[in-house]
Amino acid sequence: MKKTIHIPIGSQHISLLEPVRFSFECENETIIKVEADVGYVHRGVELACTTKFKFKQVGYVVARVCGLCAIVHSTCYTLGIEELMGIEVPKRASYLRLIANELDRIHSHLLCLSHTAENAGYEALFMRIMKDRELVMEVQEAMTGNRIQFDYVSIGGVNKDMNSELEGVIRNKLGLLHQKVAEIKELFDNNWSLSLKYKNVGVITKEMAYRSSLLGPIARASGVNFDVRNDSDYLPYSELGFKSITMEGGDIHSRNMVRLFELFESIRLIETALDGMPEGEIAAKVRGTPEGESYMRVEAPRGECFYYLKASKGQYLDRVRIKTPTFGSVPGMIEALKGSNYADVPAIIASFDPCLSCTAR
Amino acid sequence: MLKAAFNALKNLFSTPATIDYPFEKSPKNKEARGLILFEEPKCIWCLKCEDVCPPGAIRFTQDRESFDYTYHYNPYLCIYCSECVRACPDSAVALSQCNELSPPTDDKNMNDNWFKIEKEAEESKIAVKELKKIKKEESS
Amino acid sequence: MKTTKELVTLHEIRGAIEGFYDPQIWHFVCINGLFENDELEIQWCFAKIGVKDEWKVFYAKAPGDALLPSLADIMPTARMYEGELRDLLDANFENSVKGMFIELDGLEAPLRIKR
Amino acid sequence: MSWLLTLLAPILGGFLYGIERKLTARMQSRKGPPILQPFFDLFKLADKRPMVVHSYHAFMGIIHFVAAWVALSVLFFGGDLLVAIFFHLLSTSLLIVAGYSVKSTYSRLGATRELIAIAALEPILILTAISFYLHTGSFEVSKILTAPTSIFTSVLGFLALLIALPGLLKKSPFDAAEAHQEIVGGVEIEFSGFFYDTVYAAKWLDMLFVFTLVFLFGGSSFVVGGALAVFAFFVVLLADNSTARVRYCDMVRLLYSLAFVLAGANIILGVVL
Repeated sequence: MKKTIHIPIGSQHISLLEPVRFSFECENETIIKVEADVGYVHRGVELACTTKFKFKQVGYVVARVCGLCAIVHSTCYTLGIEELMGIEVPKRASYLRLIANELDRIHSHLLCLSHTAENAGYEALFMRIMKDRELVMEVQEAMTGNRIQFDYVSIGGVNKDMNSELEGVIRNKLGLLHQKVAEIKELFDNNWSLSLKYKNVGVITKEMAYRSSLLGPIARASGVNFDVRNDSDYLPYSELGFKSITMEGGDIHSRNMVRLFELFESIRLIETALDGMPEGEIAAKVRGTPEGESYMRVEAPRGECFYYLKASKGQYLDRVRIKTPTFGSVPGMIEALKGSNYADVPAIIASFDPCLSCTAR
Repeated sequence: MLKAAFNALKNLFSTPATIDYPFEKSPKNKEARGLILFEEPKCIWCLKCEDVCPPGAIRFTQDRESFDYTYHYNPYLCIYCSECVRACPDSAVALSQCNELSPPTDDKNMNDNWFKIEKEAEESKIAVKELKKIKKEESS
Repeated sequence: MKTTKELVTLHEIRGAIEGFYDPQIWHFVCINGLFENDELEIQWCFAKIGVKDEWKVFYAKAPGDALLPSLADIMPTARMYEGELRDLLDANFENSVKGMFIELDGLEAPLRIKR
Repeated sequence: MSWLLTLLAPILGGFLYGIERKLTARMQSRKGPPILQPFFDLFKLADKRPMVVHSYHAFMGIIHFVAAWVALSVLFFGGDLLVAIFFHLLSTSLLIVAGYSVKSTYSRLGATRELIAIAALEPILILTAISFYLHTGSFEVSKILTAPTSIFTSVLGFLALLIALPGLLKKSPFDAAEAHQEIVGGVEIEFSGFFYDTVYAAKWLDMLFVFTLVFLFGGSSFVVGGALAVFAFFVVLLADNSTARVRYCDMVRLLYSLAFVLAGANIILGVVL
């Protein structure tokens, strides 16, 4: 008789937001073997970027790679193309991009937190965080004109300017959000049933994180101080005094905590950016065509997002290579799932915040 | 845990955050991006918007006799990126964005005939170019 | 932005990266592939942790049907990228058999076919 | 009266379930479905094409419903409490047998968890029955309902039942047997159409059964009994909305170390005093 149970999760499952397939070999609900398959939403974006769309339009195409980190993709692409074309971006545009990026991070982190709560069987907390997330969605709508697909960044600058009225709205709503996040943080810290579900579950040690080159909040929760906002000057983070957050635990609880602290940090960054917002143009004139190779990466809510662009003076690019954060963290996810209890699997998967339409493109 | 329970109790007596969606309209910001509006008298027919539109939702077809352009806009294809509004030259300002999203229409041009319009847009321009060439040769 | 590109041959890659890669200093970003002029160019990209924009890129050129070395034992993440490049460019890596993204009845290696 | 109650039981249960869903939604600051939503669900499900895995499995679903109804009717007719609890156990075990009879992994996992859960929950029900016996000298429900209120002497037993309630109703924190995020409803997953209707309606009957048990603590005073039932209802809802699901091993540990000990202490106190 077979001793192990084979449990499939996906490609359609209640606890998954997007199609991915895991198959577990379990021994009495303890997982001993994991296999993952992530290629369910392949859309051929990379090919489309080089054959169907001109380089000025590609920014809007790559924004459609993912709904949650749309602005990250378009920012990364735009920065890369600006480097190839040698465009100097106005400072005000840089600041506005930073604010949009951080707003995006806030809403993505809140979504992830709510999803982790829901997958731990706590639907009320899910509803509560989603309700609070509405605040930041409204801010995004007021600032960029859209709730998720912003189309805010364009080559040379940004599409929409900011005025003092809008600034007031942002400050007001973010102040409210700060309070709410503080309450939620207390809940995540103190709730007894959540601690049963989160603490010492799905642990990734520091060595494991280094070995499988993990990124983003997951690596930072394992004590690896790796944050592209520190390691790169793509947006004026160092001017605003950005500090990355690291925790030592490596379990679901510390991943949640890293996300919650990053929410505070993002709110602070936005407020500082609003304080020191420079005056001036919001977009530079765009002339010429791109040439050469560029390696560009930005910090997406889930980790590092990497773009490789190659162009040779044409309207169409030669090669667009996209590396998304979730793709790099799948091996880490497999490591974390091994040896854990099947009952914890949805929470562990959610705590990695997988974004599969990013992953397969 | 007690705090969460208290919060649940508090929610019981506060107004809900959700709305009866199909019966009530969802709130929309006045800055929200919506449909592209086109004012024909202002247009200088530079075709920059057609060139720049990422999904190709704006197409111009050209008449083979009078060489006049006709504006076609597919709200279903439009991604509301406002790239065309930015591309519209300062002397024209024929395009603008309002905050109404695309309402469902019965316009056959939008769904079934759109491919025909796309094809016509390309073919008519080539045809007109050739017609013009022939005319030039005739006149010279 | 400081990018150092180093050309290596197919046989040297393993040794070069084994000697170079220390996960505490260098972050393994991506394996990148290009297909130009009937030649595969594979790039192994690394970025330094804690330093502003310092990149190290190893690249190797090979004919399209060459057997490429797999580095999955040094960097477990590499297996993912190798599988992806196998699907997109039909690059033939050691030990990567399974097509991860594109179904077998689909178009093979879409980035390689000239359109 | 008892005939009427028994016949109307599914409708009453449906209303109770509807109210519960509405209140849960309000606690999560949602508007929530209309109170009649469970019935709408029922009609919609009955309209679907039934996909039967095998006839035995579908039959088990129906029998599960019937057994739950019988358990409830025993209570309403003033019969033996032990018989009612036995039928409740029977209905659950029929569902477990159905869960094991199909090849689906989720169904089997759910059945295993359900089995572990009833191993922890049913003793508490039995102990509650014994505490009624100690108080009134009879297992007959009709006798219990004419005896004086028993809540004051068996507070510990009531607490034990209160702790076990989320487990009996499959609400968080003790809903590991159903756990829709992990095993997608467990044993229910392979039922469909009309046959899922029966399982769905049996859930309402279960709910009614459990709250009737709570009601019995009031004894002859129906006001106290009703107040206790409403109180228990709210406590369960609040617990559902303020906790996450615990793992089934933790659940068994908690139930045995808290509820079982409390119920046992209640019996010992009842014997001594």
